[in-house]
Amino acid sequence: MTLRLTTQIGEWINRNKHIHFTFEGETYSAFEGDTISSALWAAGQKVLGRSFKYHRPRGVLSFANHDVNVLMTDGMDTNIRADVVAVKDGMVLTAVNTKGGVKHDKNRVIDAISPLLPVGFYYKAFHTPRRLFPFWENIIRKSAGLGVVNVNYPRILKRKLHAHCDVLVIGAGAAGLSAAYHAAKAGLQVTLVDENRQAGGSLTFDLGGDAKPQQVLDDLLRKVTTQPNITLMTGSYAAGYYPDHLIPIVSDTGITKIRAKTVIVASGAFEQPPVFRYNDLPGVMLGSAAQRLIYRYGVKPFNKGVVVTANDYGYRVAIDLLDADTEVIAVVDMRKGSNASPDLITLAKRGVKIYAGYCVYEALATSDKSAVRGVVVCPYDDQKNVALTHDSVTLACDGIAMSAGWAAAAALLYQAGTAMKFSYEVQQFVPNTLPMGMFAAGKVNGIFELSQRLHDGVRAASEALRYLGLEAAEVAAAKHMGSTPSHPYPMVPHYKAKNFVDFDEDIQIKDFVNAAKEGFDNIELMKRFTTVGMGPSQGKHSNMNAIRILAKIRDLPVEKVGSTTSRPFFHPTPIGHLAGRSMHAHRLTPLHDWHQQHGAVFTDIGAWKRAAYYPAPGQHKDEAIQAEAMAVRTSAGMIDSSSFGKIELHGPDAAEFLERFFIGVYANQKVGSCRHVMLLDEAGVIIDDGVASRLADDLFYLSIGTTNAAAVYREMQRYQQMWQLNLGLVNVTGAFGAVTVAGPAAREILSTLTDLDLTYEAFPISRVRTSVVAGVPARVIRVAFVSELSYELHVPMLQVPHVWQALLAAGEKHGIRPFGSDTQRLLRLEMGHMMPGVDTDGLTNPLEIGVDTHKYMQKAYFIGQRSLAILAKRPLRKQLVAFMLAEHFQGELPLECNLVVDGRDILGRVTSIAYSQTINRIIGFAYVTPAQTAIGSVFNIRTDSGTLVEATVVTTPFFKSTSQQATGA
Amino acid sequence: MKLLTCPMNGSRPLSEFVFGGEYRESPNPDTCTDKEWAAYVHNRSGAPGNKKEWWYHAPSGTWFIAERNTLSDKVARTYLLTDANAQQAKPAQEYGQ
Amino acid sequence: MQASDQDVVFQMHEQPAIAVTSPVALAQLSSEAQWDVVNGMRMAVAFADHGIEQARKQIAGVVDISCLSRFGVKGPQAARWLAERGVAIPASINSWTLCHQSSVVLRLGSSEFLIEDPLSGNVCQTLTQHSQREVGVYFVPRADAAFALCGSAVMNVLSELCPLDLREAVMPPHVVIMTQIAGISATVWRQQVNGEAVFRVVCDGTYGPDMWAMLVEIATELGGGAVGLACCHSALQA
Amino acid sequence: MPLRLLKYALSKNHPAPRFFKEHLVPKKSYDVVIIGGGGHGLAAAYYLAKDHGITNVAVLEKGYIGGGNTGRNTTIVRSNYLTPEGVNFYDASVKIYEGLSEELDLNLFYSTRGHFTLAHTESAMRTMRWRAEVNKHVGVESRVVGPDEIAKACPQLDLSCSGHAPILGALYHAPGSVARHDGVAWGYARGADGYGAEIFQSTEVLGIDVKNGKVCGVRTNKGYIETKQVLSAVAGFTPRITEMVELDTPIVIHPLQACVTEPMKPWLDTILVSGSLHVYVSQSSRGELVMGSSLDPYEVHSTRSTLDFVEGLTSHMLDMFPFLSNVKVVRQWAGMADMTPDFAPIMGKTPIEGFYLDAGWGTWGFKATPISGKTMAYTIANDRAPDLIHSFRLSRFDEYELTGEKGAASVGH
Repeated sequence: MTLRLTTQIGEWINRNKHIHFTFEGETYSAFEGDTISSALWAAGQKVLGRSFKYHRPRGVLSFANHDVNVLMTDGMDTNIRADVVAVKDGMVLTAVNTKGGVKHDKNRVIDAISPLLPVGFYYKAFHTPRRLFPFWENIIRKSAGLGVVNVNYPRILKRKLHAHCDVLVIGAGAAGLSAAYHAAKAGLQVTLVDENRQAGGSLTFDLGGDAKPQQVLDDLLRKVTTQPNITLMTGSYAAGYYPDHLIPIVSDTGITKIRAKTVIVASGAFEQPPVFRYNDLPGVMLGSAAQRLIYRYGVKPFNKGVVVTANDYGYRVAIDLLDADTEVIAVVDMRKGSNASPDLITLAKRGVKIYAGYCVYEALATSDKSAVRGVVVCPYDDQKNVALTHDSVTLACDGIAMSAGWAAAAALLYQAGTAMKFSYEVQQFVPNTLPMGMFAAGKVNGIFELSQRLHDGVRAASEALRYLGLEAAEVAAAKHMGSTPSHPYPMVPHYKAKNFVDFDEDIQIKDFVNAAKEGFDNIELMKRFTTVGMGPSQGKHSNMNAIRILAKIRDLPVEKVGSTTSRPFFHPTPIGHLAGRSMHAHRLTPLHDWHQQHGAVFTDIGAWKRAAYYPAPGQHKDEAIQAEAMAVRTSAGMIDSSSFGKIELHGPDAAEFLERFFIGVYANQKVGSCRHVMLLDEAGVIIDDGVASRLADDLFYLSIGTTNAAAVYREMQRYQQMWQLNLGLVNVTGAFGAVTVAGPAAREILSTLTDLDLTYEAFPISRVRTSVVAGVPARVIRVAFVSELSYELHVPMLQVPHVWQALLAAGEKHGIRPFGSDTQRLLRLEMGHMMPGVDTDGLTNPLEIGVDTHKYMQKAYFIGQRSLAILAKRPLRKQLVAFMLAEHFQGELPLECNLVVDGRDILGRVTSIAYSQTINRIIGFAYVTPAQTAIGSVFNIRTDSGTLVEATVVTTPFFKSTSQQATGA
Repeated sequence: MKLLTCPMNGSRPLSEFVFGGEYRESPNPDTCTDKEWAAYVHNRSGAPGNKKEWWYHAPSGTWFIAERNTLSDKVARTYLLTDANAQQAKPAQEYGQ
Repeated sequence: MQASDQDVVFQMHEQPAIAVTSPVALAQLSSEAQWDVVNGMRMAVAFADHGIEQARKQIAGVVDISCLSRFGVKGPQAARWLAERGVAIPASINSWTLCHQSSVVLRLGSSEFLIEDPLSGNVCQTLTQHSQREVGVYFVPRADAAFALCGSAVMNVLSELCPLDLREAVMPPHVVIMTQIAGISATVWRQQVNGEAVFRVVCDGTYGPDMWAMLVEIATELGGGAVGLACCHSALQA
Repeated sequence: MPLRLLKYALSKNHPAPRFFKEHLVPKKSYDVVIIGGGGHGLAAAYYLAKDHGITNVAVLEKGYIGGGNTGRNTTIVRSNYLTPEGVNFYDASVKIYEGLSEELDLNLFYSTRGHFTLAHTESAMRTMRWRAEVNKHVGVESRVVGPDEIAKACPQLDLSCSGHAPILGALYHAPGSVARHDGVAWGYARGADGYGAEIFQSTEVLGIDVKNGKVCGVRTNKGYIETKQVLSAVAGFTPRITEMVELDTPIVIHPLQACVTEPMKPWLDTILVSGSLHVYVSQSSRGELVMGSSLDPYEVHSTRSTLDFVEGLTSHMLDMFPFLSNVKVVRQWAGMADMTPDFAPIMGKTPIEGFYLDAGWGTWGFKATPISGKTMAYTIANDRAPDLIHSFRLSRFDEYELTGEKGAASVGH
């Protein structure tokens, strides 16, 4: 049995293109342009899904993505919105959340026992006895949820673009089209978006047997499409509103993040279902859904039906049904007495019986509850909200179209902070105070009549123009005339319930009543307790009715009940769209490919990728590190230190700046010498440390750790803003690279590449020299961080590979080898140097790592000084010490962050620990209580497995090079 | 994304900025009590209202002051600390979002 | 000590004697590019045959022009110092101008300047050779990754990577924008090179490989892609 | 189908009576006034009555109960903190939570899932070990696990995180759980109401009267209330209340955002947190993925949503679970968090006699609900804070005695 109609004017399907697909194992044919639902409906398949909770059969309701009656999976993708997703050839579809298929879903038994599952039932059971809850939870989790996620679904790239416009018009219906055109005519850049595949909104389906809407549409479309400064985006929805008019527009292909100067919201209204028993049967649908089926897809909603209405709109629906060869046996008008609908006579002429002041008391289901077999109508007292069932009439039919009213599609207006008010003229929330630069037009603004909607678009456009400071005539706001489009309370009680308000969550009128009786009589509490509006359609078809019900329960006017907060997204939005392209920017030194080619294992430090160590094939990390370290101790090693933070301080006040910024003393620092710098915060906590080399009276060259370099430089800039000293800060981190050559052979190797006098006398520790190395200008810094004899060569970044290669060649006969940042950690440990961030944490102050602060406290000021003075008066809680494990220690090696314990007391923790092959001992740093800091005192470290290991406090450095190495004498 | 106007670079999305916390005058470290200093270091005026704040425009390395209402999240004006006494905030440059 | 230091400071900014490799090269090693040394920098000069690259240029071409000489200086006296050496100073902050009809002078904020020579230019070299340090004039050594983006879809590439409105209608012709491209701090301006509009993007060289990869990835999706310097050599001659 | 459900469905007083009575106008005076009808305030009211027999109590809620951060968090409960004082405190909370459904006779869906804090860097691994060792020391089940054990618990997780941030290991915390956050507030409300405490919704505090350093009354939009003891339990709004009594604190407000997907059949059984990727995620009993990230980077007293948040979070989610490309985010929201300099709460007495603080809850408030209620009740009843919360006292900042939680700052929630 097919419900496909003959060709309709302006239909969205291409009847020359046939498509075949399967649903629940059966093959169906469709036309190109059909949605999955329209194709199935045309084929007479009406059970398209099962409901979330009771697994009731469901079909087309809004047919506009305002409900999730119909969710499908194609095996790959899930929760496919079949009402709006175009059917593709070869699709293999099934409904989600069924047990044994949509037709004979075994879970339908839940519907039968639904009285046992009242609202919030899960709060009231399953928790005693406690031990059984996991069992029940498992059942509940499995029965909840919609589709099954395919964990093999590929990661899809969706592009996210930025765009800008003067006016963003949301909704390409009558009001939106008219607004866009008038704004564009005035010369503005306009972007017009609509979630439907074609523009036009209700002009494409709300005809009521009248040709005018289509003429209006053709005219507007012609104007809009010929206007060069209008960008029309169809199949694209505005997903949410974000501050300063940022609105993401979502389409199949990705997201366009539009930053608009002004926004005109013409998003229309959602038709709301009247509530009566079995209003969820397949075949019971909204009037607008029936019209969409007819005019967009040439599909008959049903063969013989009843229209239940509470406004004039339902009469238009009835006419459209008649024009679609559908037998309309009755229009049931919930409004008392006669009404002014111009279509009344037409319908009567065409043999449609009008039941004025009647309601649909219930829809009658076929035996398998999968379709409508009839409807019971009876007089309705809409004051008392009772159905007078003694005069009920039963009419046989296979479908019901419902038109009881609307709710503003005001999500974005709410999100933007619009104050809404309830208008009794239209029985709808409408904008009262709009935020700057935002305007509303059309149904969302409470304007329903077509010519008024067109006019309202013009008004909104001219207001937008004036907001942007352009000339535009004042246009009077339209005012709704005639009968209200929405019924104040289209909800018919029924002692047997199953009268659904929220179709996503299977929520009935009684659920609200019960929730209120249990104290959840605040709209937000009611939402949370009943879960109304919390399903995937986010209350599009249910929030307004929920508000009306609560208002009635509490005997309050609707506006006093208020509404729940609107949040993004307007439609659920795919994670892949929101994520967009994966962008992970790293900083790489010019030696990165060399490191790669030599098997380096990389580690992320800040934004940088650094070589951590270079394992030979099959070599274990520790072996590699030990081997690299041994090279430094016995001959020479070299490391790419290009990621160090490097900052130049130029100017007369350079030393003064350092004096204030860091803990140390620099005023009297000799040109050509290096001093340690340590940065504290105002609380006296250690932030970072490094080395300041004085290149001239008015030039310091600062090198600091990779991790915090950016942050430290930022702070330097901030304090310079405050201090306004006479100097310039130049961040040369990216301009200069550094290579460190270290080890007993370092001097000899370097001497082959430079004329610089490297003798101890000429170039002792903690000195800086500027020279030329391997033909490259270099700043040579001699610091004893990893070895007493080591040289940091700071050279222009792009010259680093040249210098590196030169050192490799020069060092070849000494067996020089590269070492990585992990090896550097071991080397500096052997040298007894602590590392901020490793041996300190977010609260460590200099006193706790044994810095002698006295000489610094004499300074006029430095950051953190005042707090240090306070801390100095307080007893130390912990202190960092160097320790060794017993000689030839065997057994479980303690690890960094194992605790130093004494029975139940935590005394501290290990911050660094490693085996030093050089001295054949296990060495490290640990925090202990001040009582245990004396050299030779012993403390216990507890390993992962819980065994206690004795450690002895020792002096540093752990490794003392022969004086020969240091002096080179 | 919210927009913020850097006095040097004009109006930019917030992602280009780093929040530097409230702009605060420290008590005189030489004369204030320990308690006063501890309060300066740790306490903040957390109540909603108009605040002077540090903001940093990362791409250009510009620190500046923003007068922002922490309730409405609206920025009244932004200026360089050195222009703090300027009656009017520096206008944004000709190019800006 | 001081003297030698003065020397080195200027040397640090001098065009290196030894050929360096483009900071972007890391991201190009895998491609079958032709390599050459241009202006003392070893770099990929062609990625595909001329016809293909020409086609890419029409749609969305990404060119590595890191090899152009650059000179940076900042400080309260920087503008005066440059002017004294005959360098044209952009009138307003965050704008650029041409110097000797060829070199680009960018004003970054109010008191920092970046000068870029075309291949044939020598402004940077001259400035470098006379860069004695003085108070209020602070030299900013550069190791930038520099790109030229051209083609009809260039806005499409940039609109994914940058939230700003870079449309010609909105962006004044001589404005310099310090913003983020793909989350990386970068300096952006639009320039007419031999009558064709190209977008210029300059960022820290250590970010160069990732910036290149991202630009080329998107350009390629749109039908464009990597274009070698050889393909627009003329364009970069003054 | 449990019997009680049948009984409930068929029982005469179906539906059940109100969870809590509706009071419109407060009495002239109360022994204790609790500002804030969230989980913490209601729990405090409950334990004041249950543990200390103090029932002449008013709970004042500006909006509706549980409408603040109680109803906005991502419902994770755990105790794997860094400092012994922190671990002990949250462990006590977990212990109460485990029996709370029974105690309140309300199913809070307290679901113990196991909690993995993923480490992508060596330094993160160090922090994990640090936390594990401290946890073990005070008897909380936490340990450092390797990638294979993570894979066993969550086979869907891409351990390489799409190659961007390979997972080196994790801190596994067996007691990690999720619960129905609203239910916690409702259950405590019903409990407190049952003991006689009075709950006032839509009741806003306009001022607090202090005379010679002592609290004497509270001004509200429903009239004046005399009282000598006031508890502020309004995390997210604390500075507005402390301003009323001119009390300086380090607290600043930062929004904390979260989002939730469409329901899907269960596949994620554990709770996953990644500090470096700023992601925490679990699957609710309804089947939604509940996801959160780190705090917004600047101070603002607003629950507005931002696009950056959801863009960043989703891209990191895809790094971890590439197959989620087409799973849809339904809703995003935000709460306002009291942030303190040392990432620990501020609890107990204040320099103002009779004014007690339950604040500074940052991103950890929900998991502490029962124990904070219990300890604040004790503090009010005895005008003395129990040892369990000594290290959270306000005066620690004057004394430079900050707690050590900051050491683990990289891993929140």
